[in-house]
Amino acid sequence: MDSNLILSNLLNPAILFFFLGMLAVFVQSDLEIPAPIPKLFSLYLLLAIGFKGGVELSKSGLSSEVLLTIVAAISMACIVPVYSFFILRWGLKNDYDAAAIAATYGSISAVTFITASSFLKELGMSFHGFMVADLALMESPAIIVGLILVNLFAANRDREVSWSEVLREAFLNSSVFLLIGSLVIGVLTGEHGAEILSPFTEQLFYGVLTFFLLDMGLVAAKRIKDLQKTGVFLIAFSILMPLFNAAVGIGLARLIGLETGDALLFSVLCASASYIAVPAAMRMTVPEANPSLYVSTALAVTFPFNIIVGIPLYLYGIELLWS
Amino acid sequence: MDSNLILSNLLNPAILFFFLGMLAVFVQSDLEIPAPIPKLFSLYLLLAIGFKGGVELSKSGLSSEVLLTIVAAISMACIVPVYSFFILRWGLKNDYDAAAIAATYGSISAVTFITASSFLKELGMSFHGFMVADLALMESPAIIVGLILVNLFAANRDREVSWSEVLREAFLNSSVFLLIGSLVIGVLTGEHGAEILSPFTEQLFYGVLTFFLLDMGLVAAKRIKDLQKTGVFLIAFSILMPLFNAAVGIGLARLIGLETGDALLFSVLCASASYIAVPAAMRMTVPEANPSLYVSTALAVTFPFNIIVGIPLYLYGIELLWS
Amino acid sequence: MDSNLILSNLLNPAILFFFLGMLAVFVQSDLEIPAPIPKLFSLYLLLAIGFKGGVELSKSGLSSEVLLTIVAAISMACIVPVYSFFILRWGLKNDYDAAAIAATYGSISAVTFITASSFLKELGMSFHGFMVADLALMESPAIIVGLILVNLFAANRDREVSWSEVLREAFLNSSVFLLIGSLVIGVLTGEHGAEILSPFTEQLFYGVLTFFLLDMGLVAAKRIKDLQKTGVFLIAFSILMPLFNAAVGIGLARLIGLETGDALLFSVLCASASYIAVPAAMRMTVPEANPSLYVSTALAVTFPFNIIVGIPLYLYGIELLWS
Amino acid sequence: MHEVKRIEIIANSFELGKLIDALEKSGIHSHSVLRNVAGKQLRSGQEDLDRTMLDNVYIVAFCVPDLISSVVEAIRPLLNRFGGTCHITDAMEVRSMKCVDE
Amino acid sequence: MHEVKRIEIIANSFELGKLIDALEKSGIHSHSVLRNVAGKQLRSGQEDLDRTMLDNVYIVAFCVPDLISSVVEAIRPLLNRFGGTCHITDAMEVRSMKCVDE
Amino acid sequence: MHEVKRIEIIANSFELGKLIDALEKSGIHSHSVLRNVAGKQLRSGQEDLDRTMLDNVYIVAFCVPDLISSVVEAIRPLLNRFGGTCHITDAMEVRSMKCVDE
Ligand SMILES: Nc1ncnc2c1ncn2[C@@H]1O[C@H](COP(=O)(O)O)[C@@H](O)[C@H]1O
Ligand SMILES: Nc1ncnc2c1ncn2[C@@H]1O[C@H](COP(=O)(O)O)[C@@H](O)[C@H]1O
Ligand SMILES: Nc1ncnc2c1ncn2[C@@H]1O[C@H](COP(=O)(O)O)[C@@H](O)[C@H]1O
Ligand code: NA
Ligand code: NA
Ligand code: NA
Repeated sequence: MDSNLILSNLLNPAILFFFLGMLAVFVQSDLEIPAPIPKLFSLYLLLAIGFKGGVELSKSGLSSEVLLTIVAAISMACIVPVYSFFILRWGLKNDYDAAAIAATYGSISAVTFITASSFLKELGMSFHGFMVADLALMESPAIIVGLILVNLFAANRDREVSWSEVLREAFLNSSVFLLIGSLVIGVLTGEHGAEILSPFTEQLFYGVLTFFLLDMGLVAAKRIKDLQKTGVFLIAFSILMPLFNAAVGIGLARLIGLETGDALLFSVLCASASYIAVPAAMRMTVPEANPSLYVSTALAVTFPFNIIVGIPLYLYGIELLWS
Repeated sequence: MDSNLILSNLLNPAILFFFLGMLAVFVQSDLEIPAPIPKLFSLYLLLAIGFKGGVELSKSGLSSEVLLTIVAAISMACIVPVYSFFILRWGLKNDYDAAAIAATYGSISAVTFITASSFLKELGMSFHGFMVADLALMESPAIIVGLILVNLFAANRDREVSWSEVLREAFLNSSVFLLIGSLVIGVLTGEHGAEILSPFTEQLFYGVLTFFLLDMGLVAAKRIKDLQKTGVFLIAFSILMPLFNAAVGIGLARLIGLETGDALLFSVLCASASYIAVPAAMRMTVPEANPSLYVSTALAVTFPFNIIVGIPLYLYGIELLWS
Repeated sequence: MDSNLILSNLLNPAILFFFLGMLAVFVQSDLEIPAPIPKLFSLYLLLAIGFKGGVELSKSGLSSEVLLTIVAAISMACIVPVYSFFILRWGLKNDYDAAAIAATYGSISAVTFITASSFLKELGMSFHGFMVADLALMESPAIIVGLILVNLFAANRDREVSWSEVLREAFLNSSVFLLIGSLVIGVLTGEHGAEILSPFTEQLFYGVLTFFLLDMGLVAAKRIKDLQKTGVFLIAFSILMPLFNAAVGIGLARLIGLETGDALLFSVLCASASYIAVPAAMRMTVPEANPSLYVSTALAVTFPFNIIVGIPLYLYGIELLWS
Repeated sequence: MHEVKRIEIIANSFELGKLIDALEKSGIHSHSVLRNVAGKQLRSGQEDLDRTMLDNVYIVAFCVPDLISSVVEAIRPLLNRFGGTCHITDAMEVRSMKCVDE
Repeated sequence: MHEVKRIEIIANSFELGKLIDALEKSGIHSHSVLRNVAGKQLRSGQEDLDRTMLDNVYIVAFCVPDLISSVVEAIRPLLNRFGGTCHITDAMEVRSMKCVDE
Repeated sequence: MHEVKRIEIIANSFELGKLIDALEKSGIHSHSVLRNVAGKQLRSGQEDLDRTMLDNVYIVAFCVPDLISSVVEAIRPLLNRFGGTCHITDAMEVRSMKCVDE
């Protein structure tokens, strides 16, 4: 069944367009999706997934399951960077890089989540709206934790951290803001809002995701050459850490009693790493760290690994455990 | 019923996304819709509303009602700037600013019109295609009237007005041109054209409007700080003048015998102020006027007032009068 | 029947928006579709037509008809530049210009193909997926042939042609790459892929084409003033050569035994000229040639001629011959 | 290498046409334009009118020193009326063979 | 025409706010910003972070020569901390009537 | 502050790769690129090929004065073959601590 799932994932247009983007870079085609088109696509995807999640949430309401999941989500977002930090510190011997990469892996990748959600849809499996709230809530904490780690452990240079700026960057950056805003609007307008907005948020969704993954393929492939400089340790880290985090996530999902679709999304959130919000925050707050390390690992290894192998693999594990 | 209408307007995804945009600015999120995406959206909305209006017009044909409405529309576009000018001149003691603001309020805001049309659609009310012709015809005259007012009343500096340029700017600026062009194409291709183009012009319409209002919220909120400098007089003007103009518009609509949907759109045209075409024309032809006055009032006060309170309020008035 | 077909083509929203774009330039409206929006549209159109073609191909499979068509397509792409070159050389007395223009006419215009395909759809006629493969395969050979012609016939300056660069430009430029890539993905994912991607690739298709033709109208009209410098010979060439090539194409289609829809697309491929890929390649590889000659003829004469008169005319011819 | 002058003009994009005409008339037939320039300046009460208004443009033109005085004469009235800035710098030009002699 | 200094700064766009503040504080109230600047530089290990990170910006400001030393003092710590470049050139300003005297 | 040279090149974007290579080879490892530059120039018969062709780019690189002659040698053949302009200006660099010594 595992290989079946992987195959059906691989024969997905969206995933194939991701490969096509990578191929374009390898054969040196001049294919590119010019700025700001990818930005438009990502705004659209965030708005659509947030709104959809909100509408679902307005139907199901809040339950103890929802609250438990949220607690679990925030806990993972805070704990993952801590243990990642100590592993990385040991492997890299550089506190700044370790903290920045740790923060990256504690946060999430919205596109990985969205790819997983459309994989579920294809398999005819459903998920609950509150998972989108988790997506929104897991993006920011790792930024704060990463910065605390730097302040505690790094050799003290003349660091004057502007916490107000950091908090704004963490909790009000455009993706978190748009996601939560759309979720709330979905909750407020409910079924009626969905009716008038769904031709836009539903029918284009898969197509825009496909186009966006084409671009992600281009971007990820361009990062691959950076991996020469990152070394074997970091490459291993960026595959093993997602696997480990996904396993922890699956365990937690089982404890909480999530359904299989929600469990997959939860494990994907744990396994994914941020390649936009956290890197931008780290570059601003920990300029001592080397951006090519945390961007390349998240983007050129963990992201492709998750959407190609990870998503079907985690689902396989979940189906084994739940059945 | 009034409060009901306002509430149902407020629980509209599009209006809520407008608020979300404003909120993003107030909390200093870095959310932005990068150029030229908003431009694409506005081209789309103009093309879609123009085409739709043209198709409707091809069905209904021209009647005396149509011609009367057009005469009323052009008259309002010419008279509003005149009385506005004298009020503003009295309040501002500056002929250039008075003329530029007067022109702004004599013209229209296509997005306000489109928001009203989608509000009607949600309530299950219809409107006629010729209202789109009014939209197109009411944009330009105020520019000419404003310039005539400057030439008649303002202290004569070495003004050499290039009328050919002014006329081109007034009647061939991109929004008027695209609107009229799409209208004509809608008339020419009729039902058959609508069939092949409607998946594009109908199904995306509300979604694009939502996205566009998100951007308008961002832009309007950024303008709000300018209002400190505009003074109480102008802020009062930019709420009371739309109310007055809407009332006149409703009266005219009643006289002509328009149906409720058309009457709402007509009153909205009278009440709205231009924040793109006219400001651009004024900056070019009346450089002595202060752009932050005419842009901020139209954008940060009148536009939000109309889409949030105005549209449902005018409809409430119309339903009272018509019933 | 001929005039009927032309009329039904002219009353097409997409064609009318093309005229609207031209009109905007003639009356000096400031209408423009800002970059990179047209690029987004062209990527979308290539992706959609490629994917659709691939899905069709996965249903029909490869047959001797398919292979014959492909051989015919590649032959035309190689032979057209050769005879065009000698005609142009005689008329222009400039080897560089002759080679560059010849390459332009040997290659194809994807938008002309796409416009023809949507014309077929409107008439309720179908075409086969393998025609999209022809589209992809006919773009590149002319670039190589053009360069060979220069090397054989032009006065030998210190030309060091980097063939690896030329080949990459010819076969891996973004439009060929995206087209073939989407075709292959369509073949791989078949019916299942079409189901999930078709709301995106089908429903928006005509609307995006309409918008794109509006932009093409703007671009083509801006080129028209260049025609003063090109001279009567080149203008005649850019109408007569497509007619001749279309006739040859129709003859070949008849020989192979293509159905009418496929025959139209084949003749359109033969008749159309490249105004993006080949000019970019020629500017790089034959900098001695004057770009305004090969861009203007392809864009301001041949493109409008084909989409307005050519497409219905070729179909008329085909229907006469096939019936 | 030859001594030339570098003219750089920053102005609202609606002036672009007029500015280019002025350059052309004073004998400068080559230039480059960068669009989407954001700006802020001090002139009382006027502020940058971001998206809702037209953006600024940045025009660069290199020319022979002799043309400068006629350019300044042609550009100054436009700046007076519509605003914008014009600055002139010395530069060295790497002449290429294809260059038209001015 | 008056002698002025041309300050040009290239830096990552996330520094933009801080750089403009620094300019303002040292008395430079007018400037222009060009966005979407791609760049490459030598500093060991750091590379350009194209789309996934924020782009570079190009800031140009013309000012009276007296302000230069205070500008340099205000800008240098930002460059030290976040990277970026700052260069100063001589230029002549075509003064227009509307200009505010500095 | 140190004296440096400012190299600015305007050329069609398809030459970008070759120009950057030329800069690199002559020892200039840092540069900035602005895209989407529109332009017009005089060269007979050739006109600007707006959207349908590739746009111009604007390359700026600051370097130590010694490198100038080797840069000019490397750039000139490219300009001869494909067109474009290259100009050199004097500038003062505000050195920041992180700067690599050239
Ligand atoms: N001293 C300056 N340095 C750089 N840019 C300036 C300066 N003064 C004005 N500008 C630019 O010129 C634009 C137009 O100025 P103005 O027309 O005077 O409002 C401003 O928005 C800025 O982009
Ligand atoms: N010598 C230079 N010439 C031109 N641009 C430069 C130079 N050095 C740095 N830059 C630009 O400044 C940006 C930021 O540099 P940095 O902050 O030092 O990484 C680079 O990406 C380049 O765009
Ligand atoms: N004198 C000049 N000043 C400013 N830009 C120029 C000048 N000459 C040429 N250019 C720019 O360089 C581009 C390429 O020129 P060329 O390759 O000679 O066709 C032109 O499109 C202009 O953008
Ligand atoms: Na994670
Ligand atoms: Na009005
Ligand atoms: Na052809």
